[in-house]
Amino acid sequence: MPDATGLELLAKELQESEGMGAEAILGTLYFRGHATLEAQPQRIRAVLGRLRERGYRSLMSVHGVDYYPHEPRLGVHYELLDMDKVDRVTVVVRVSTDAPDLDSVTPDGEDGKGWPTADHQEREIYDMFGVAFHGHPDMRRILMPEDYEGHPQRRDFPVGGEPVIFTYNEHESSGVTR
Amino acid sequence: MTVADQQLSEYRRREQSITLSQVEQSGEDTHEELLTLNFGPHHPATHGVLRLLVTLQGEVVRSIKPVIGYVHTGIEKTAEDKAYWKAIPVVERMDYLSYYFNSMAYVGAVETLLEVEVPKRAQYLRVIHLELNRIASHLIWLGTSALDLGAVSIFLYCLRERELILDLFEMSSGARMHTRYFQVGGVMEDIPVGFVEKTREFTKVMPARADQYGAILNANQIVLQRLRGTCPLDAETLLSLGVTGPLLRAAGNPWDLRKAAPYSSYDDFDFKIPVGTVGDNYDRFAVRVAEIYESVKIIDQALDGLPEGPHITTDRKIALPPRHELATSMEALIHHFKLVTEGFRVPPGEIYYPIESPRGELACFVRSDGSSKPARVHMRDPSFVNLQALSHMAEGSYIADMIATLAMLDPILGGIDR
Amino acid sequence: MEIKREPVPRGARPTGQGQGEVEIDSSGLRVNTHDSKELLRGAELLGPTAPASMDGEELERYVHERVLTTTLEKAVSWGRSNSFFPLAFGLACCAMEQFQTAGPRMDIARFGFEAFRASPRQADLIILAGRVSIKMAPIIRRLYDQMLEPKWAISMGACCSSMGVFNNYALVPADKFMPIDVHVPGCPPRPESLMHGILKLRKMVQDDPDAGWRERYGAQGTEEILPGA
Amino acid sequence: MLRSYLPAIVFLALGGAVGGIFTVLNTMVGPRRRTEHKQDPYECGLPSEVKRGMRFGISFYLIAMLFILFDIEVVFLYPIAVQLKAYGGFALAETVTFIVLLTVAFVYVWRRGALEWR
Repeated sequence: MPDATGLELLAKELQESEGMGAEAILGTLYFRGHATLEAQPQRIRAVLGRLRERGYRSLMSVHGVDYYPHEPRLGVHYELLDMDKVDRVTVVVRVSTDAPDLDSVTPDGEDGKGWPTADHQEREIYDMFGVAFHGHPDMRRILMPEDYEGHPQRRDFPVGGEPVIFTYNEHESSGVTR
Repeated sequence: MTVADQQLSEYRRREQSITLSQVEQSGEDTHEELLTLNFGPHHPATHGVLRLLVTLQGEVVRSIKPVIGYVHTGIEKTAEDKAYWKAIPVVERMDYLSYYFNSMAYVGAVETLLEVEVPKRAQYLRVIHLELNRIASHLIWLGTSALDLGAVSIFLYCLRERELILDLFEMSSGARMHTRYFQVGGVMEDIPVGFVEKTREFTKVMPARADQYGAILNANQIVLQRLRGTCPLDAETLLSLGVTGPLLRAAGNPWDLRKAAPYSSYDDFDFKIPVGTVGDNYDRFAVRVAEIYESVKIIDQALDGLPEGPHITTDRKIALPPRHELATSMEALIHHFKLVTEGFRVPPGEIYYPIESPRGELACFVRSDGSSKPARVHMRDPSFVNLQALSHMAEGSYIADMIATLAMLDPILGGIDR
Repeated sequence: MEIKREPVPRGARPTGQGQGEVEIDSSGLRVNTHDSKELLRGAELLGPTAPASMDGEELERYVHERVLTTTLEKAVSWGRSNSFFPLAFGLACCAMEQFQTAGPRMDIARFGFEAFRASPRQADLIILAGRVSIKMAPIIRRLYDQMLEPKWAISMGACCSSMGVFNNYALVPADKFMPIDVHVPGCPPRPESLMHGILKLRKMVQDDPDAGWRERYGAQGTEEILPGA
Repeated sequence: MLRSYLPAIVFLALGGAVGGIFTVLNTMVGPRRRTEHKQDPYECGLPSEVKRGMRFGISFYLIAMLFILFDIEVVFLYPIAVQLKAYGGFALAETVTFIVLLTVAFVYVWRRGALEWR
C-alpha cells in the first residue's frame, strides 16, 4: 500500500503530469492502510491510464456506491492492483443523480488501451445505480430484466418484498384469491 | 515409374484436385447460415442458470454472449437493511459453494474497519474451515465437470468425499451449508472435542481418494483429448480481463493472494501454488486438482499448530459475552443486551478486503456510515469477472469444447448474480 | 364469526401475499384467473380427497365411481409414485443439497427418483431447488407448461416457498406463478428433509396423503381464513 | 418346418406385444391436456425461433453417412461371430475379405479428410 506520504506524492505527480492539471485529483484519503484518490469525472480515463503506466496494471473491481445524504450522490470506485509490488490504490469518482454519466473505461479509446474487465461491471453499475457510461460497447441492464424500471440499489429505492403475515393481522390481508 | 504408374498418377493427380475442402467451400456460402441458439438458463451443462446466446456455424461456435441475472436476489440491497452481524447469513448465500470465503471476506472487512485483533486460535480455525471449504468447492467442480465430459462415476465419488467435509462442518457449527460459523472478531463457537481427530482422519483419506480420481481421469484418453490443447488463453489477455484464481495460474502467472498478501495467518504455513504452463483446459483442470492436495497440507499444518486461547476477541463491545457470565456480572448483561438489540456501531469509512476464493480474488467492499447497519456491501465476485473471459476462450471452437471450457471456468451463478 | 370448516382447494393455499393476485407485468409474468382455473382442474387428476360433509346419494355416487376405477387407478398411481423422473433443475444453493440427495450417502435411487432428466418432456416432477428471481419466473412457468401431465412440483427451500431470507424486490415465491404440491422447508434443506418431502409427495400421489399437521395435532382455531368465508 | 422357427416367432410376438401394450397403455391411462406452451419447441425454457424446416450444414450429413456405413459393418459381424465354429474356415475368410474391403473404404475416407469436422 502506498503509505500516506506516498499517496500525496502520487497525487502530486498525477496533477503535474501533462494533460491533467490541478483539478484532476480532487482529494486523497488514507484510511486503515488503504489509499484512495478522488478523481474528476471527466478525467477518469486519463487518471487510470497514467496509473497504469505507474505500475497499477490490473483493474480488479469497478463498483458503485450511493452516498445518499451527501452530494454528489453516486460514487464509482475503481480498485487498481500492482501485481509486482503487491500494491493497491482506489480511484473514486463522484457523480450526481441528475447528470449520472461517465466515460466508459472498457473500450480502447484514442487515449490508449482500455480495460476490458470493466465491461460487465459497468453494466452492473448502470443497472443498479443508473450511471450511464459513454462509449461502452453494450450499455444494457445486466442483472434485472431488460424492461425493469428504476435502479434497485439506490438508497431511495424501497427494499420491496411482501409484508410478512402474522396470525393476528390475517384479516387485513386478503391472501391469494383464486 | 512404369507406364501404369504414369496413368495412375495422372488419374490420381486429377482425382486429388477435387479435394473435399473445395466441395465444402461451395457449401460455405450456399446454405451454411449462422444459427443463434439459447444455451439457456435451464441447461444441464451451464453449472447454474447462466444463459449463453451462442451463434453457431454448424458445430463451430462463432460468438458467445452470456446473459446473466436469472438468480439475482438483491443480496447487496438486503445486506444494507440488516445489522452488521445479521448481514453474515445474507452475505454467505452469494457464492453458495464457497460460503466460508464470503463470510471471511465480509468479516475481514468489518474487522479492519473496527480495528479488531482476531486471536491466533480463531485465525487457525478460520484457515482450517476455509481450506476444507476450498476442497468441497473443488469437489463439486470436479464432479459436475466430469459429468459434462461424460464420466458420471466421478460425480458420485466426489459427492461421497464432500459428505465427509460436510460432516466436519456440521460437527463444528451445526449446519452443513451456510453455517455462519465466522463471527466478527473470531469464530462463533470453539470446535468440539472430537473435531481435530475427525479432521485428521479426513486429511489422511483425502489424498488417496484424489489419487483415485486421477487414476480414472488422467489416463482417460477421452478426457485428455477433450481437455488438452482446447481453448487456451494467454496470461496477458487474462490479466487485461481481470481474471484471477486457478484460470490465471493455469496460464503461468502464480498470483495467489494467500502468498502475495497473506491474511488470517496464512504465512505460518508453507504450501506450494500449482501453476500451469500452456493455459488450456487441461492446465486449468490439473491446477485445481493439485490445489486439493495443497489444501490438505495446509489443514494438516494448521491442525498441528492449533494454538490455545480464546476463539473470539475478548472485546465485549463486539463479541457476545459467554452465557454463564450473564447470571453473575451486570456488565456482561449490558453488553449482551446492547449487542443483541442494536449490534455494535462501526466507525465511518470504506474498506476493500480481498481474499483468495476457489475461483479467484473475492473481495468485500464495506462502507459504514457510523450506524449499526452497513451503508454499502459489495462483493467483487471472481466468477462475475472470469465469465467475461469465456467468449475470448471459446469463440472459434466446437460446441463440445465450449462446454468443457465452461466447466473448467467453474462459474457459480449465485456469486455472478448476487 | 363462525368459520365454516371446508378443505382449502389444492393449490389455492393463501400464502400471505399482501396484494393478492400479483401481476408482475415488468417481466411479462401474468397469472390470470382463467389460467389458474385450469390448474385447479388439473389438480383433480390426483383424485379428490373425500370431503367430510358428503352424505346420502352424493356419497353413494362418489363411492361407486371410485370403486369401479380404483384398481386401475391405484395400480397406475403406484407405478407413477414409485418412479418420479425429476427435472434436473438446480437454481441456487439448494441444488447443492439436491446433488447430495442424489449422492451416495442419501441416495434417492432407493426410491426410484435418481433419473434426473434434462428436458421437461421426459420429467414428471420439477424440484425448484433455489431462489426464483423475477427474471427466472416466466421461464419456470414455461418449463412447467412444457412438462407433460401428470406432473408435480416440489418447491425446495425457504427462498422458493416464501422468499426466505431475501424478502426483497428481486424474488418471487413459487406459489405465485405455479401450483406447488410440496414445500420443503430449510435453507438449504438437508438431503433427508428433501427426501422426506419427496416421500410425502409419493404418498399424496398414491391417494392416501399423510394427515396435515392440523389434523395430527388437532390444532383448532388456526384454520386458514379465506376472504368472505 | 414351422417348429424350428417357433422360438423366433414367439420372440417377435412377445416383443410386439410388450411394445404395443406400453404405447396403448400410455395413451389410454395418461391424461391429455393441450396447453398452448406445450406445443412449441423446448429451448432451455425460452421461446425458440427454430422452425420445423431448419436446414443443417453439409458436414452433419457427411458424418451421418459415414456412421451408417461403418455401423452396419459391425451388425453383420455379430451373426458370424456367434456361429463361427459351425462354418469353420470358410466364414473366417469371408469375414476377413469383408473387413479388408471396408478398411480400404475407411482409409480412402480418412485420407480425403472427411473425418475432420469442417
